[in-house]
Amino acid sequence: AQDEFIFGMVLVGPFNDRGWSQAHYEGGQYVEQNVPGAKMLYFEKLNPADAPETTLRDVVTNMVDKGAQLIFTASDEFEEDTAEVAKEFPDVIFINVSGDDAYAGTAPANVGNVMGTIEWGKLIAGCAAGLTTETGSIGYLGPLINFETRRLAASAYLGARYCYENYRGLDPDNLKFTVTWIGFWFNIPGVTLDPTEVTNSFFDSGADVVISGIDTTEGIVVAGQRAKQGEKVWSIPYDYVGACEEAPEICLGVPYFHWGPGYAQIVAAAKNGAYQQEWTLLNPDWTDINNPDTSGVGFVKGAGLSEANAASLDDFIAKAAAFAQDEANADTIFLWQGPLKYQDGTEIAAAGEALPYIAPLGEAPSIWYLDQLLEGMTGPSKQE
Amino acid sequence: MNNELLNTLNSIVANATPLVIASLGETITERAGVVNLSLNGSIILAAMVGFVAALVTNSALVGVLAAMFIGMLVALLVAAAAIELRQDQVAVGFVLTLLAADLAQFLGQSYTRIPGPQILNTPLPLLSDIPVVGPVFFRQTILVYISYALVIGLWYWLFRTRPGLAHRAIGERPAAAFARGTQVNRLRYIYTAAGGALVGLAGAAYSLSVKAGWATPPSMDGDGWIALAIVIFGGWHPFRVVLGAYLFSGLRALATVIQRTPGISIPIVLLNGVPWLLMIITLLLVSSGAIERLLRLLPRQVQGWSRNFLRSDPPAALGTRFEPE
Amino acid sequence: MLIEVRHIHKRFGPVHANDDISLTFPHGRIVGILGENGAGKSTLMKILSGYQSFDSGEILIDGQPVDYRGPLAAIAHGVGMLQQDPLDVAAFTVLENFVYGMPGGLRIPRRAARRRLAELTERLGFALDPEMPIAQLSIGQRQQLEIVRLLALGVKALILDEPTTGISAEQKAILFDALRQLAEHDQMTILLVSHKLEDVIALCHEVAVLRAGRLVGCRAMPATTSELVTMMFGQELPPVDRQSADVSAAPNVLTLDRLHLRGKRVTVADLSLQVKAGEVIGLAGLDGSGQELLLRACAGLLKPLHGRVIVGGEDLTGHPYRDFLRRGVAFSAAGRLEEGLIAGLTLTEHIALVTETGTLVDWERARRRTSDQIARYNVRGRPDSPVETLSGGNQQRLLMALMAEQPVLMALEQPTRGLDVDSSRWIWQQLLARRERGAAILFSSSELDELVTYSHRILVFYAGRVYPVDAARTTIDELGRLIGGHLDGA
Amino acid sequence: MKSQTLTAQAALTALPIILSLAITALLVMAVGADPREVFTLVWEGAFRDLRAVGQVVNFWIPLTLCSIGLVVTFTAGLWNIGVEGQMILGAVFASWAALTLDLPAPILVPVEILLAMLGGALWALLVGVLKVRLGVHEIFGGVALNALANVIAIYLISGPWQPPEGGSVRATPPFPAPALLPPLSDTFKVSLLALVIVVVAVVGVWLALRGTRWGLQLKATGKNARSAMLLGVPTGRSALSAFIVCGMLAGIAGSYRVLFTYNSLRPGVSGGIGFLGLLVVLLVANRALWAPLVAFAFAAVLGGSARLKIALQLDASLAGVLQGFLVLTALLSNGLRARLAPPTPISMIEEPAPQPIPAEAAHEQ
Ligand SMILES: Nc1ncnc2c1ncn2[C@@H]1O[C@H](COP(=O)(O)OP(=O)(O)OP(=O)(O)O)[C@@H](O)[C@H]1O
Ligand SMILES: Nc1ncnc2c1ncn2[C@@H]1O[C@H](COP(=O)(O)OP(=O)(O)OP(=O)(O)O)[C@@H](O)[C@H]1O
Ligand SMILES: [Mg+2]
Ligand SMILES: [Mg+2]
Repeated sequence: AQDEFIFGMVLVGPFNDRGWSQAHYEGGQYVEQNVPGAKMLYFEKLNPADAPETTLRDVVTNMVDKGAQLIFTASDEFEEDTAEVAKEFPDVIFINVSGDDAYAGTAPANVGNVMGTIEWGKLIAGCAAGLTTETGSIGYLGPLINFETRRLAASAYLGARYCYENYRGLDPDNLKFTVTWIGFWFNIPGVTLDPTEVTNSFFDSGADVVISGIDTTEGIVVAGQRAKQGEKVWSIPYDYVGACEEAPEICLGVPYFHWGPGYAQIVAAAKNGAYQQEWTLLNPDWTDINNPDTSGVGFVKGAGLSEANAASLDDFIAKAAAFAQDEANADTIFLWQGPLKYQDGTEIAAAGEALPYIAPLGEAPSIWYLDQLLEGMTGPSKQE
Repeated sequence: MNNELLNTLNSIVANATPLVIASLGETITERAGVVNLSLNGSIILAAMVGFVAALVTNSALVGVLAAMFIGMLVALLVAAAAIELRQDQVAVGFVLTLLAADLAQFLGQSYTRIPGPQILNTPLPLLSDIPVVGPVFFRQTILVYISYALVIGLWYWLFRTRPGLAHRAIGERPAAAFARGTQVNRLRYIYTAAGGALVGLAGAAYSLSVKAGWATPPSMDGDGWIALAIVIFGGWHPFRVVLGAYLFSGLRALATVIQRTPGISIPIVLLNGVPWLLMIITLLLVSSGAIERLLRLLPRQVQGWSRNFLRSDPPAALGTRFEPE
Repeated sequence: MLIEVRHIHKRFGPVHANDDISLTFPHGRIVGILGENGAGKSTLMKILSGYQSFDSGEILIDGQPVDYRGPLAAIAHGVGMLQQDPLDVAAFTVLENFVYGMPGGLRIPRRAARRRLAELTERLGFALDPEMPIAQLSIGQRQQLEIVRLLALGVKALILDEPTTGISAEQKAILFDALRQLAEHDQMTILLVSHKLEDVIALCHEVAVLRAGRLVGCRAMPATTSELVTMMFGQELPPVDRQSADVSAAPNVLTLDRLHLRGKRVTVADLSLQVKAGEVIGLAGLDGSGQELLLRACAGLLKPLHGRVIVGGEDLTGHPYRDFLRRGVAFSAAGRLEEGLIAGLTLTEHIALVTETGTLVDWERARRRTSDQIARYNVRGRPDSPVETLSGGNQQRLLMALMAEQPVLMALEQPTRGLDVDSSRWIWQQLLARRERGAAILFSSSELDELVTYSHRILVFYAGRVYPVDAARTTIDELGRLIGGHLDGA
Repeated sequence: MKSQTLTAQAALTALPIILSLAITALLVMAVGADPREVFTLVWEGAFRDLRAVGQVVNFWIPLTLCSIGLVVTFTAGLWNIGVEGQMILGAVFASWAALTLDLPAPILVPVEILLAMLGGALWALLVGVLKVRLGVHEIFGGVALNALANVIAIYLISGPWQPPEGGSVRATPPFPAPALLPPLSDTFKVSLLALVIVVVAVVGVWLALRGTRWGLQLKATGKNARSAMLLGVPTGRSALSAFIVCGMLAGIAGSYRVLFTYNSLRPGVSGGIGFLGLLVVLLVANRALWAPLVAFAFAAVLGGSARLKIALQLDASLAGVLQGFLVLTALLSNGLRARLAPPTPISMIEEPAPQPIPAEAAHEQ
């Protein structure tokens, strides 16, 4: 075991949640398979409710005791704690997923960040929904309201609108796109709205496709159940490549994170002592967004997608790829082109103008700091 | 009536069903003078066991039976501790509610979020075609139909049959029951077990139907407490209990609908606290004599009837021990 | 039916409640069972009716030994018992109570049951509405229902444990008529436990007397009260003089001004009363006629709907109980362990609770005080005994010890309930000693002679109406009639 | 005969520990792990070095604070299931001070703790008023207010107290250094101030319950509120004061979670510690001085099980299962003990005999 390299993976949820945490867990397994000698230690459900007695420091201490030299802290929640703990273990490399301290330059030298540009996946998911909906009504199961969740919901909306209009020739203004926020990333009984009930309520109110933006799979489970009872409904889960398995026949596909390749690079570099602190964005590999060895973000089509719609979706993905590969579009995203208006009518991009991916908060509107849902979407934009 | 409303009402009935079943189970138990405070944990454990049993055998029926068995087991533990070992029912129930939930999480860890058998709607012929009523009440799962039968059956049992007299008597005045030849403690075991079996059935109704599957945190966490409150709100009367459960379910649905209603802006997160506020308010209503004051506003003719319906005296011997000489 | 008990023994731990009791109860006779508190009367009756197991001895019915297990078996053998507080279910209706316990199928046979109930009540001169909830019946009506129920079950022997406490003179007359009819006409065996010697004299054909668990005598009636007392206590008790002290010059300690009180079952309207220092006022009436509302209002435990409560010149209307306590009002409720003493706390802790005033408790001092009070009030218990281990009489003594030494006003609910003549007298000595020091006493009682003996004035309560009576001039008979509701005839 | 029953009594005391360990071992084997390895790992996880012990102590502090507060409410005969919510409100109030007040540490920290006490007390008072004045049973009031406290915390975290750049809803921004409790040392990361508070709380409650009139009145209220009221005890006030004291202690516990353990407010920050406290108090049959000992055993088991998760990937709910079984079997064997005991003559009934759970034995789990 001369060659052994132990890395830790700290998960906020269960390793088998078929969502966010499982995607990371499998990313770690990918590293074990692809980086010789790499061995993962993991700790699941590190959150005050599930593990009140344990802090990130405790977990890291235990992992370092067991020989870990690099630790992934796979949640935005761990961003600050990671910075703190990293100072106590200067010889260990920490990668905080979805944080931006390394970008902002506030992180200790041994902390880096990783995130995926899942906006692309959401665009495709929206397109699949727009292609499929028969009632012209789509539900978006939102977690809680912040910049990230607004821009992801809006990405799905833009995709849906585009495909509804361009592939089906229907009036996009007739497309109903409703966002309901449950209040948190996953169901906390008694504290959030129950995603099962929210999904049912979408279908009750006439929506026939529900796109999930939460960490777990309630949306697709409910859709599967209702489809078995004879209703024509579909669903699009989130986060994890295998999420369709819960009800493959009504799954239109899933936008997912594919952490393995990015992680493998980091672990390999660390193993060779060559890791340099950075803020890493994992992008789709536009030659094949589902290439398990190269793409950081992907979209797998589900069995619920009709053949014709699958073809349209492929065409859409090709258009997105062309857009993304065009140097001129480096700092924006497909379909985020003017005219774009906030829900209250404020224009954020004039016709022909592209909304930038990111711009300093408060100075100019950007996708990253999307302050409201877009015009045409139904549902609250703000917490209150 | 439009479709959306009918669908929503249908979902409200469906979502309320586990609450109905659990509260009726607890009503059976409490009418016999025993408090089974373990409901929240029992339901969770039963849901997990029911799901796993159904998954392993690929039979929802086996799942349902397994869940009922578990609910019965936990309830019997409460009864035995209270009757045989003279322990405080509340303490034992409380410990069990925590223990059962942890046990469910531990034993169910490798069964989270996987697809399993489900109990699907079976619309009843003829009945489901009745306008309005049909789509709301008779396009449901068999468990929902069972809950209808339970409500009426329990009411008939308690208030129209001879064994029902004994059932109520052991919860009201065990000494009197004993004097009439009723074997108080034996019946308490039986009714606690029966109530527990229904609590277990409620668990299965969640994991096999209403919130299909198993996950942590369990999506039905907290509903056991609400069921316990519904029993109080329901004044230990089957009809009122069912009304309470539908009311809660309806208000939960409202919280979802409000979000989609333009023009109403309540912080979404705060909206999620509504069921709990409602729980306090309903208990306040039944406890503080507010209902009595409201009743006096009604026309005299219906006052007596409504007072009877709304009266909510707990079984007089609830939570006490009985030891025959 | 002939019932015999032979050599019955029953122990509760160290207490020998029934010590070798042998008795014969022939049919067609009404037998009175007498004895002081704790003599073992109830124990023997419970054994006879299957409510209590016994250690040794045997029971014979018509010469055949029987083996009882539970009250139902006793009823099957024809022996039924009517408990002092009838064993019915308050949440049931009369009909449900009547039916419950009778053999039959799944459904309640409402029509047949209603007919049978009507038949029996009519024969005995009772009046019961089948649909009335038990909670709304008087004790007397509930007794009637129990008797009817037992008869419907076919009992041949009826045991009644203190049936006349808490029922009106009228109901008593109806009850006694019914019992006589059952004894003479139906040849039933009837056993009557009572502390009220006048009832025993009026009804019984013979009496048996128990003392400390043993049978100390039997005799045929008639007998005089003093003969019976001598049998019970081994000596004749000296008569007690009626209260006659003149209090007209004493200052007012309590003024009730047009008080309206609402209870669960009765409402007392427009009650005005002046009570002078040293005055004793008895409150007569059936249980639940409004006496307890008045007592509780005087102690601040019940807020009047309107009207004023003035204690020692100070208007305390609407004030909390503790303000009344502070002004020298002492209250004691009928249920000692429910309202009065705290099961689980020791005597010392009780004393500390009422005597300690600082932030810290001086346990040494509290224990000393407790020992003193134990000696003074003759309580049989140790400072560190939990109060629930005291007997009823001793609990009552402890309550006296906890009461203020120098109260202005004492509001007492049935201060001698369930106590025998001797213990009652002791309690009254203590109360009167406080009266001597200037306390006024308001007390309720179901014992007419107690009311007549100790009161200056008596207030008769009937269904919330209040009728004042001069105690010096009234008689027990008159009082009995008034309690039964003949307020206007007086 | 006498010694025979003594042996039986001793056996019944040990029974819950042995039984719950046995059941847990069976469960561990059922999921395919070796119980011995599990127990070693837990032991190591809790006690292998000062750092690990510090971690246990950090959990013990809020647990003990809640437990000792619950001793007060149980004495008054109240099931303060709302202690979770009271912790959360304590945490929320302390967080408000930490996020908004710009004061030097020596002033800010006491202010935070006082505010936490206020928050906990307010939330407890709400349960208390619902119970004492409005007749809503404290179990239901408590359960509902727990959930509402959670809702409030999540609202604040996801709304008003979000970091300016949006970002996280899993926690507020970290508190500035002056707002935090300083650790004793780098290796033993425990707050001295909190340790002092715990000791003061335990000893204070113990003394107050046995030596003050307030304690006596609480006890009287708990055993029979009606009689106590008639004997002149302000029962309503007694019950409310018990809620308030428990709420204040729970509030401190909550503040410790945010001011030391996490350095920020998070959803579910109470982490079931209040419920665990209820178990502790049931297990020690409400005796104040035993509570910290049993709480320490519980904290050690839980703290140790972090290692369990990393080494064996066992779900940490195992610790909860063990504790649940322990308390359940303790209650049941109490009952068994009472049944087997020779009938005592009525006049000789003593206060229930103490049933100590040896702390050493509990540690070994
Ligand atoms: N269940 C019991 N447990 C213990 N002791 C009992 C029990 N029942 C009765 N005793 C005791 O047995 C003795 C006889 O009691 P019993 O009730 O028969 O007396 P009684 O003659 O009916 O008295 P009273 O006139 O007060 O009703 C008393 O000392 C009483 O304390
Ligand atoms: N169980 C009860 N039944 C009837 N009345 C009660 C009961 N408990 C309290 N009271 C009444 O409520 C009032 C409040 O008494 P309590 O002993 O609760 O004092 P408290 O809480 O200190 O009151 P305050 O805060 O007003 O000083 C008293 O007047 C008392 O008579
Ligand atoms: Mg008696
Ligand atoms: Mg951030």
